[in-house]
Amino acid sequence: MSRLTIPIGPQHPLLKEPLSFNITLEGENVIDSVLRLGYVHRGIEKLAESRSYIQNITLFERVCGICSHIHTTTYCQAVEGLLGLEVPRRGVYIRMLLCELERIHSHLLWLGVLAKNIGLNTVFMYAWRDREIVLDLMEEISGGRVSHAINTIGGVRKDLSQEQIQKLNNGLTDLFDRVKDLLRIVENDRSFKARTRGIGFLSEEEVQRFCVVGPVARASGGRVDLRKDTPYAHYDELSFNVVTMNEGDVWARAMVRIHETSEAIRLCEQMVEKLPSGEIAATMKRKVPAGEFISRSEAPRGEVIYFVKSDGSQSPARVKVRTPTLTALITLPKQLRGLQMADVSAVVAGVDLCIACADR
Amino acid sequence: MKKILNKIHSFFPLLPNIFSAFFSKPETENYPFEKTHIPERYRGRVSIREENCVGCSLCVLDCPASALEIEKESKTQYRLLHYRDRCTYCGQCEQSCRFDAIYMDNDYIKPADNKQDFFAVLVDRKGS
Amino acid sequence: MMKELFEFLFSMMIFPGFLFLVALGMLFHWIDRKLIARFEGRIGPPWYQPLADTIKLFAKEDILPIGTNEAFALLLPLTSFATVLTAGFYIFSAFITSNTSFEGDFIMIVFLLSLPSLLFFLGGWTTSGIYSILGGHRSLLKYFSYEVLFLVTLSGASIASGSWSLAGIRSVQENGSPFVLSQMVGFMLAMAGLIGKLKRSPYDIPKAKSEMIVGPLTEYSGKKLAMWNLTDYVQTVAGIALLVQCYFSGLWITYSPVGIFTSILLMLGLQVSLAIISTIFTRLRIDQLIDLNWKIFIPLSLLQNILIIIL
Amino acid sequence: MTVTKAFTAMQKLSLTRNEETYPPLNEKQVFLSADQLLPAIEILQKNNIFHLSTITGVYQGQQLYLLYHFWQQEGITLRIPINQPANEVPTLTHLIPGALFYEREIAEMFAVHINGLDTSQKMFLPDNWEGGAPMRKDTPSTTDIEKSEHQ
Repeated sequence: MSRLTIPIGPQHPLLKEPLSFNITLEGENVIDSVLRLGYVHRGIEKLAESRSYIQNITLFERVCGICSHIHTTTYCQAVEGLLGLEVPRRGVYIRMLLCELERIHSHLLWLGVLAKNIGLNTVFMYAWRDREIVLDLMEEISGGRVSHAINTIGGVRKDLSQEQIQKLNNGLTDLFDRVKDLLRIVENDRSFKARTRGIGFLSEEEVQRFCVVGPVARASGGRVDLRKDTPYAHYDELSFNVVTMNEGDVWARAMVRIHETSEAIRLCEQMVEKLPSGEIAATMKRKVPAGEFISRSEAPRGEVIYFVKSDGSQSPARVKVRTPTLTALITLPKQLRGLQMADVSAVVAGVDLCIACADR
Repeated sequence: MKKILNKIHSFFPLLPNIFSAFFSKPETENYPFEKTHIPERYRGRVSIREENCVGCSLCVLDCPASALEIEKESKTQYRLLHYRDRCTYCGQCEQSCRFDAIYMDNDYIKPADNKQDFFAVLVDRKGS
Repeated sequence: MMKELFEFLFSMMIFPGFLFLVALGMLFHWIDRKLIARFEGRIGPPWYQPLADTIKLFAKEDILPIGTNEAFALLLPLTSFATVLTAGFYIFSAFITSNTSFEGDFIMIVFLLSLPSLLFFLGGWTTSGIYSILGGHRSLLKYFSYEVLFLVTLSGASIASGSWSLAGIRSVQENGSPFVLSQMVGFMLAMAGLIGKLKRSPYDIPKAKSEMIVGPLTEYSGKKLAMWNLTDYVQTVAGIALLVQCYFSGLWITYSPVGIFTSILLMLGLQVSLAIISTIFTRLRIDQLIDLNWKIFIPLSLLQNILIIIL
Repeated sequence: MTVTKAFTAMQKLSLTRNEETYPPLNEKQVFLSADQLLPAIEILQKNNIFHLSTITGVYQGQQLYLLYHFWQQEGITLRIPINQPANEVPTLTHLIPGALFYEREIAEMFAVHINGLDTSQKMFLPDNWEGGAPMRKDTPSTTDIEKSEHQ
């Protein structure tokens, strides 16, 4: 049988971001795939070295378009760790609140992309329609739909007002029902299952060997969630479940993410309820003492790790960003081998790629 | 009858959703013809309360996009400029200002087609 | 002599010919898009959207990849448009007059309606883009599964009526009852075949946007793409009208304006169900589709035909 | 727990030079030389530490270090100095396949030779990149190049 090499990307309707992906086909079956990154490499790590700690907050917000808040949170945690700064409890709670709202936003967006890629436009529209509620809430709280610019070293910039808490509660209650509805559809729809069951399989052992994190790992039975394992911020004060599945296929990833969305809504409700009073930010010194700090947090896609090295000046000596997409990308050629061309779209959507994150 | 309906429902879980969507108002905002809701904290145009500004240039120092520039002749004689095309509307200037002078108002800024519109003089105390 | 010529031209070009078919096709296309949009909670396009699209495409520059046979690339969409127009003309003439009917026109219409799919594949092959070729492969792979299904199922109607002409099939139903009552399964299978023919979801494999861009049509632009789109519009109404003729005849009074109106209402009903089907299903994988067609649908329709012959 | 065990087990391997002069890190760290990397990974894997978070290249003065961040409920970092002129570390991809992209990034950004890994195809940088290793301190930055071109 003749072989055909199909270029997927850097520009292709399957991918919303530039990633080059050469798939060798034999008939309809995928034999091999070659990845190439770097189309949106912006040199953020290098750029960070020449900018002050404060300017870098805005820079790291732009690592990713979807999980922008978690990046600034992780970065600020690292700098606060270097400074030895105690962040006021209320500030941390507002930070966590936005992290969880962002998780809801990211997972709903992902569900939409998956549904679109397997040709179920209706769920795509519904998921994005429901996502709009979260976006509006985030805009209400921070002033921006995507780049919230609410984090600052030492806390957050904007406080929550009583009126906003009311709006949050209403929105979250509404959203909870909608997510339940989406879960019902994904759980029961036969054509959805027919297109997502049994493809892109990763075993628990493979997840461990490939160092995969986040929902992809949890869908294969790996119990990794930094919010539970090494609680950062004040996650240890809140109760939530780590959702895991054992199937390890695209459908399991969808289920994990939707369950996580409802968990995140529950978390948000708890945070609003428990919201402590007091200051929202501590004042920072501009000079950061020399030292190194590793800050980890659980982004919607998994573990984000920031390594910040300070040499005692106004700008960091080195910032290393590792985003969760990079771990998922390594497994893609393995997941795709032997699949049909039609399944490529479902698998690629299933791991939730963010190329801008991976390239930095 | 109810059994049959349940059966159909479990086979095609999307059916009730599409009918309820069909008979309810569309979710799309018909933007140019409908006004969108702009929240209170929307980061719009960078504006200034001129009387509060003392020319400390903290905002210029912290601006991550170098969108703010200050032309200083002496302590009281300076010009604060804002380049809107460089601005990322992050609100850092508002955060950095200790005198409650620079702030972002709620106005949505329309795109401009000439260069002059990208350039705003926030404070002009030159020669005064 | 002049009057005859005028009537001939009128029926060819205006009603039920070219203009009527294109207008009805655009109307149905708009209804389809609007319905799907409303099912998804969107607003949907305004009524003139298909017309505006077509005008825009005709005004656009025509670009083809280097090395493409230009005459061939023009001829293919033109031929497929012509075939569906002919088929549509015969089907809609049967609504208003019995003059055009002849024994065997039913088979001819089914054949004419199946030609565009073949030309669709060739269209992908000529432009020699990588997605076009793969999309062409896919459309050919599924071509037989749904064409056979469509033909076998529809022949159930003609076997039951003992005639291979549209008029014959219709007259049997008018004297008895519509076939949709006696051949419910057949009607549903014919719908499945029609969905495959129209490349609609869940059978839209050759056009699968997420991996194939638009399949064979990837490299087409301008007038040629407009022609392919018009083929789709007219094919939709022609296919639906054929189903209405074969399964719903007798629900309206033949050869009267009210009858035509009623039949168009019936066609609208079918269009609505097509829209519902395409909103609630994902796109099937090619092996799933072929399994479904050859293992379930085609045996079912054969069984139905055998039952019709025996009873 | 496992991290503490591995940490004590690795003390046998570790080097002690530089440790005093090096700024503090908030997680456990072990100083190793490049040829002790593979034995150290074996110790880690024996103690059920499989998750390699990332590899960071960092300069302390003029000395380039590679930091291998591992994690199992808590973090542990292996710090490997890259000595000139050898300028190489062994690849981990046979033990940890997930290290592939991190190693390629190190190879491209710091021009460290990864022993046993094919890095002829570029992964992050453009194919026609000629600016050297962008994250190295001895590579002139592009702004410097631009400035010199202006002059």
